[in-house]
Amino acid sequence: EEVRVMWYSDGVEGEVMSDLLDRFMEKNPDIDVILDNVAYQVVSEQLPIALEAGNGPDIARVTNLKAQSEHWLDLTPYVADPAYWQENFGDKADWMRPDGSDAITGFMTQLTLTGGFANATLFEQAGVALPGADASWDDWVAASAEVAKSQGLVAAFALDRSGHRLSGPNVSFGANYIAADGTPAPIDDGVKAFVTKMVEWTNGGQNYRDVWVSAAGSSYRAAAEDFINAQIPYYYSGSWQIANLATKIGDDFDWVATGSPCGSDACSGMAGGAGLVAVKYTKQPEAVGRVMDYLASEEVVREFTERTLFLPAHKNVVASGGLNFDTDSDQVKAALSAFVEASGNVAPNAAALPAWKWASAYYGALVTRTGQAMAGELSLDEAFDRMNADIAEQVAQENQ
Amino acid sequence: MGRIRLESLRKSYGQVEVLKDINLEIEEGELVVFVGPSGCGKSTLLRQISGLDRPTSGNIFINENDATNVSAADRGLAMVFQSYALYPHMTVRQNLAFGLQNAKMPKAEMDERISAAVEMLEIGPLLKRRPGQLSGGQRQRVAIGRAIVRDPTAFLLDEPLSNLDAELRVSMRAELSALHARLGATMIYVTHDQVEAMTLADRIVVLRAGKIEQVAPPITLFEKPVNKFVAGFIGAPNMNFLTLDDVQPVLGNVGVPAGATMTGIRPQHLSPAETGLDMTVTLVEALGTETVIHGVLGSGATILVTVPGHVKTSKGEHMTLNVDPAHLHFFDADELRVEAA
Amino acid sequence: MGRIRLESLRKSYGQVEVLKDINLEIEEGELVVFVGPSGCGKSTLLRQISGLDRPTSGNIFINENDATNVSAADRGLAMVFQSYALYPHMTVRQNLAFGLQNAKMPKAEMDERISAAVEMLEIGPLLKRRPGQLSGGQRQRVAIGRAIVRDPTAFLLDEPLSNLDAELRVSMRAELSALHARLGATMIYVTHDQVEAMTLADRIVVLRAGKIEQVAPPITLFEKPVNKFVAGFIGAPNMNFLTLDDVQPVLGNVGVPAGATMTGIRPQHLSPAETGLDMTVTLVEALGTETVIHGVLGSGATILVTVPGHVKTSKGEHMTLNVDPAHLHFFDADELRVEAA
Amino acid sequence: MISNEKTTIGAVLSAPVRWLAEAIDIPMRWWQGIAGRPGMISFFLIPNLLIFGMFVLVPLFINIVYSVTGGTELFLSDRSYVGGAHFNRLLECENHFNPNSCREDLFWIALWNTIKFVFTQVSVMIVFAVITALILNGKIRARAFWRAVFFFPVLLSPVVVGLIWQWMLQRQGVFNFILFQFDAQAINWLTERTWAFGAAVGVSIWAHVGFYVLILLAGLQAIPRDLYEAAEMDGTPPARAFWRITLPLLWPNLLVVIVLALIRAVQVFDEVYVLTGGGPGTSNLYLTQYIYEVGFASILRNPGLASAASLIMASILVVLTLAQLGLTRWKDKK
Amino acid sequence: MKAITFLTRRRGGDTWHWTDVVTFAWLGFGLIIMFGPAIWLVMSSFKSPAQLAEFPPTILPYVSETVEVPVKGTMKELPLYTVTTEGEAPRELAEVRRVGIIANMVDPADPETVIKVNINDRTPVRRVGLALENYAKPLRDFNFGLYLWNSVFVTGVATIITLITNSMAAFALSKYDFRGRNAVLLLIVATLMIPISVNIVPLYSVVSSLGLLNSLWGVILPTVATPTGVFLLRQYMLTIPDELLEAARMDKASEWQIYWRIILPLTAPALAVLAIFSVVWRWNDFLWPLIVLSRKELFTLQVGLNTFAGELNVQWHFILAMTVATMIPVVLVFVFLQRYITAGIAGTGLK
Ligand SMILES: Nc1ncnc2c1ncn2[C@@H]1O[C@H](COP(=O)(O)OP(=O)(O)OP(=O)(O)O)[C@@H](O)[C@H]1O
Ligand SMILES: Nc1ncnc2c1ncn2[C@@H]1O[C@H](COP(=O)(O)OP(=O)(O)OP(=O)(O)O)[C@@H](O)[C@H]1O
Ligand SMILES: [Mg+2]
Ligand SMILES: [Mg+2]
Repeated sequence: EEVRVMWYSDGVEGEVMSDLLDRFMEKNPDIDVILDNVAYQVVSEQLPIALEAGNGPDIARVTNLKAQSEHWLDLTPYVADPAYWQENFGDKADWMRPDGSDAITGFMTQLTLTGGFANATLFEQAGVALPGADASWDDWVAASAEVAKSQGLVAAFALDRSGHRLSGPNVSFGANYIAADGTPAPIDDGVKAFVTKMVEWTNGGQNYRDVWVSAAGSSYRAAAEDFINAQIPYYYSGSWQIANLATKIGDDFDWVATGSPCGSDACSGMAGGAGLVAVKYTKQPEAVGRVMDYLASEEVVREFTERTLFLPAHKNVVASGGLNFDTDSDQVKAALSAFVEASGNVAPNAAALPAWKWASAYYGALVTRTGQAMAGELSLDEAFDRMNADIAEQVAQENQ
Repeated sequence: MGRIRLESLRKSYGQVEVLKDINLEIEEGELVVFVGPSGCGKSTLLRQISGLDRPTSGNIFINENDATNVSAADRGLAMVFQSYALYPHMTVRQNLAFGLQNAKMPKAEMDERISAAVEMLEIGPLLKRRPGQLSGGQRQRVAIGRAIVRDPTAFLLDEPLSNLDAELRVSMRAELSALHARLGATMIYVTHDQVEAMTLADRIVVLRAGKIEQVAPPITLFEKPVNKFVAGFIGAPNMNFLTLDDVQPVLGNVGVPAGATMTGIRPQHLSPAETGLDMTVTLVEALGTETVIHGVLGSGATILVTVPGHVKTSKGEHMTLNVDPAHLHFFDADELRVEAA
Repeated sequence: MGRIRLESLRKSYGQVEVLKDINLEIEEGELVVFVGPSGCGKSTLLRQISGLDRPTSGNIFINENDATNVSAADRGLAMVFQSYALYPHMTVRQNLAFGLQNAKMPKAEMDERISAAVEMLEIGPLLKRRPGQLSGGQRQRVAIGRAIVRDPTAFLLDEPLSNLDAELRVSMRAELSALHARLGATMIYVTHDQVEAMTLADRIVVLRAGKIEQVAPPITLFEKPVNKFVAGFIGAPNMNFLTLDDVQPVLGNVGVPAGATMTGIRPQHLSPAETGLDMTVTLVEALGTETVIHGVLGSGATILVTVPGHVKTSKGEHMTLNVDPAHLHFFDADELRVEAA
Repeated sequence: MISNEKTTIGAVLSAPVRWLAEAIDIPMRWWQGIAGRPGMISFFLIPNLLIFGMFVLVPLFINIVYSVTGGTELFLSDRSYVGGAHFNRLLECENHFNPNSCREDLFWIALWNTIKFVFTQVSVMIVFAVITALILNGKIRARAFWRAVFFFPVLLSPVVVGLIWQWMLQRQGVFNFILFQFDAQAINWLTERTWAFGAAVGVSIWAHVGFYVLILLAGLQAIPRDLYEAAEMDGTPPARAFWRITLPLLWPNLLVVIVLALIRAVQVFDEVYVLTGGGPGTSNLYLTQYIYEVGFASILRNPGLASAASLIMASILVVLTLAQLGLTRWKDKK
Repeated sequence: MKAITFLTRRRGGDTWHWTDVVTFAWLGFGLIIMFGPAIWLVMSSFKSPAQLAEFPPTILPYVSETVEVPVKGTMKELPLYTVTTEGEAPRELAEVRRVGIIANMVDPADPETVIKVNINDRTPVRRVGLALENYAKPLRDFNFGLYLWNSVFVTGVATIITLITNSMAAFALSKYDFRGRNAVLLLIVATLMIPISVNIVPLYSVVSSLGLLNSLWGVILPTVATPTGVFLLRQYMLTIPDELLEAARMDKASEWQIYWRIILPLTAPALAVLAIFSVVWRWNDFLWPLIVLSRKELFTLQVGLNTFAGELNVQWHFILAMTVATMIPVVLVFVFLQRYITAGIAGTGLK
């Protein structure tokens, strides 16, 4: 039997996966697992069309888990031990199944958490102390601005152009996206508070304009390169950058992961990640179940996590600790543990978002309109109005 | 194929009526020459016959079958285009071979035909060249070659020798004549060259402004042109047209036919004499074997005389000319021929 | 401009050497005609003079200035192309006006020049047409018009009248001649037409295979060709070349010059007589004003005779021909002319 | 002129093809005999029209259906009819010249941006392409090399194009480095509206001009040389020869260039998207990006809206092209 | 200098015509603006990821110099730096480790003495060097041969079909007069207008219902009916004199032969252009194959190449290297085909 896995890679995980599958096939000669390495774009843009048409691979690594959950296969009858799955992946299971269902559709290959990185060397050179663990956004921006000024840098900080990145801080300032009935709530004061700050910081030159202003719509832009080049002392991105920073910065400067700065209500980041799910349209669900069982097994998850430097999503792996990450960089190890630690700070409003169907609609509106406000095309009030309108259009369309 | 009959053929390009009611019958194996002033419709008529163009009205019969709507390829004619229309991307050899290949001719026969044509046209060294690398006359010869290799039953030749030198032209003319005799193919030949027309034609068709003026064997045309236009058009230099008054001195004993208002005398038929027309020489053109003398009569009418050899005369001198009355042509007020009584 | 001097001009296209060491001097205001067999290099030579092509070696002097590398536009000549090269997207009028507009000529003068040319060329009704809508001869006239409207100091005309009918050709020839006289412009004229060459030229340049064979005024060329090639090439029909044995009967009292191995007699210089060469007629071509009789001598040599008028003779009949010894040409073993003693 | 050497290589290579074509000729003649020339016309047209119909017309038709139905479903039968709702949504405006007053403000921003972009890019690019083609067609050495130089960017994928230019135009890129050498103020090429628009236009010209240069080069080759010779004899200055000889005779091919350039400019997307992401703000947001985001990129896709937008865009193009073609016909008639 | 004289030739012989000046200026400009980025691209494909991210970028790829120095008894590879402290001559030291803004460095000649240096006083010693790994790794891991074959197949077949069908249609549309001709033409031009990205979803359903998903034919067929090609060829064919066709008809050529023996050779320049375009397009096609092909054994190079683009990270060093590698075949095709865009000859057969 042939099982097709559609897989995209940000780093080395494709190779690791391929190794793991080779081992599986050695033990299970009756199943031929083929790893189709594709671009992320395929998963984000082409896979949905294929799924709509009732096509698709047998297993796929997907980030847009919730919105497409109707296409995932309920693995409960096909896995050896559903209880194991419930136990170890149960807390994230809602992220990838329709509301109200208790299906087992897959598991998270990795967890991500948004958070900041600081260029410790720059801070040191500027003689500015790194703000402490519960420093606020204002503290961080002020400190970074001082560094930037003394070191002649282009900006104090940068935050990836992404609704997901924006949402952690929003929640920290008290935002709640989800109305009581589960539909999108109107833009509230929490969002307004942080977005207003961001716009001010942009106008004031603290926020790195090039990331947010130089793009339109919901385009994603990262500022990692600028951080790597020591152009910005503080960078708010996420745990997935660790490996990237480690290879590209090398020994050029010291950097630390800082977790998420605090807002008025919390010091929350946003969780996220990619899940491996089985697709409903498969012809051989049993084989798929066996593959999934193998990949979800504790030792495989552990090895995968260690070799890819990802944050694990397996309850027992997390709980038992002792992960021996495959790196000899102390910075990386420190950063990883900083993120693990910060994962405890995720506020409930943020934690609810990955499993919320309208999150993407909300993110899109946030990015598009905040970007316009930063570029001076819309006033803040207009921007908030447009966000509400955009979200409403999406909801209306869905109900068509 | 062979017999071609055109019935009230008309052709207009938009507003311009180029052919006006052409009726003509061409016998199998006949060599017909079309002559006429530039732009009179000779090429257009050829295109109708070839099938490349469809007449606006009228019919074309080939061997008594209505061929008006038969495509060019199916009429099985060969044509030499006035503009040559050689295939620019093919070598001379390929140009010649193209039509034969279309007929799926065996290679050996093809080679034979091509070498025969090449020899006749003296284009042996050019076989590997492309049209762009040929001189004007060489291109024209290739164009002829392309038509003759095909041994068609009828040829349409549009000024095929116009860019050749006199020597080559004479030999080509002879070759075409021999070809015609050998193949018995019908030939329709357009030319501006009087000698070609006279020597080649079984019959000459004189066209003017899209109308046929006269169809006749060459000598008839020369000796009995039906009207002033044909008389003037055939023969080089042109016939002299003079009023009856002008020629009074030489009319002496000839009876002027009734209705005649004008006489025509060919320059070659005038000769210096004791008495006759008195001419003042205005220009002398020595052509080697003959001399053309331009002059004016007392009345102011211009006159041309051709005399054999090299004549010693010059501008301003006087000459007295006479003419054999048998060579006088008479035309009436409508410019139609009037037979001498 | 005016004087043109060519110094050891050579031109090769790849391997093919088309012009071989051409030396020629053309006086200001002179009308020089280039003649030669098809493909001998006439057009190529014209292109070198015009500046459209650069010679492979050698120099071109215009008014004693080395113009070898001067661009065509700066030489200020006008040219009639053998292929016409009319601008297909412009009307006839625009074709004519184009060169004048380039010279920023005032509109009034332009109109005047164009209407003069149009009248001369009889293309009045065609002014609004495009070249694609013209007949071959009409195109050629437009091509001539394009050159003459510019009143250049020198003209290069490549077979400008080849597609015109006899009548028009005569009048165009006269017009060109008049134009030449009026403008005093140097003219270089390529033609295959003997009459044109003889009547127009101040001097004729005879080319063969890229070499100049003779440069001389027409009558000299006709009467004293320097070699057999020139003798044969000038004059239509071709000169008869006969061995001394063949012409023995008519040599009678003429001293054969030393070294001569061959005689040449023009067909026009032979005439029926009581005694002389005995010829069997093989073909009679009646041209109206004259008759060309083809025949063979006893030795088997072919011979051509032109007699004025319409001669009643036919294939197989015998004729006896005589020739005025003054019209005999002699050539030696190298085909060079030998003067009669 | 094509050299002999090449012909022989070509002859060897094409021998089987030639044999095939000759073989085809036999049934073709037979068919021509039956169907006549009209039959041959359909023969020549049908293969293309079949594929064209299947893969262009049918999807186009489906697209039209999409534009009047809602939902994210793919199959027509699953989609609900919404009538003109998408069109209404797109076209609802208080003032069409002020995108902010429109319900779909981004659509209108994109539309006006596109119009501005098209006019600038197409006009500049065509001038550039014509000049380049003329120069490459002239008597220069190493012509193949120079052609490759100008054609090279066409070989690159839009992503790479965007990337290269981002590198050159970014804050610390080469351009600013050069400005720095001249003690000039650095320019934020990609974050200032005017510069960023200029950059987008420039980069898209850079990326595509080679394409048009090639078409024009082929067109220039089709102009008989002797016309230039005639023009030279007529004492025509080069510039005038260009306007009066080259341009009119190049016209059929220039028309291809204009139409294609127009269409591609309206469809501008990839490289500009990579370069500026549509920014700064929305100043480089063009219709295709809008359609792409609505129809694909946003997780809640709205294919119906995207189709409606694309149909509006296509109809604008059709009008523009018809105007173009009408112009030619008028020219032909003249 | 030789190259320059070779590349330069002037119009007016020895004098400078203004057109010469324009030509040289233009070509020079082209060389820098059009071609400069190509050089950067090739150079960049040899840079390590860290160097790619570097500001300000360098043209040439560099690698850092290292030395083997015994540290605490074991030999270690240490990076070399040039250190310039005030009042001292610059020297080359190896860095043992860096703590904050102070680097502990040693002189390779004297590895025992640790020198503390402010990090701003040192610059790495680098030499030009190639990160061949950018090429080696993908070529090793990546089923390059298979992808190459798929790409060649798709490109070759699609180009051939495109050339044949488009030229046939263009012939019909340019050289015959028939009713509906303008309608067909208009339809073709009009459909050019629909942006590909919009048609993709409907096209997907068509291809899917024809069962062409995950088949190379599914990639080939939808692309070959390009209206562009028909339009391009048709306009070019308009410039071929009709008289040549007439001559061929007199030569008893069938319509097919006129197409094949007369029209096609004379359209060679435009065909070459279309062939180049088709090859470039099909070779670089990305979006559509991405949709149709989801099995790796069918991937084309571009699709394969794209797997280096993740959600959060794009591995540019591999993408650039593979871009350069995959460009080579099209460059060769271009160089081969462009020569056919020479000397139009259609007009020379006529007087
Ligand atoms: N591009 C070329 N390549 C090779 N040979 C050429 C080329 N152009 C002309 N020739 C050859 O050069 C010779 C001279 O050509 P040219 O056109 O000057 O002849 P011409 O005297 O004008 O002949 P015609 O009276 O037939 O026009 C011819 O033999 C011709 O085949
Ligand atoms: N496409 C056209 N549109 C309008 N008029 C045309 C067209 N083609 C030819 N004519 C006109 O038709 C007339 C006849 O042309 P045709 O070519 O038959 O002349 P011709 O007798 O061959 O002349 P020539 O001896 O000069 O070649 C000419 O007056 C010409 O201008
Ligand atoms: Mg004609
Ligand atoms: Mg010539």
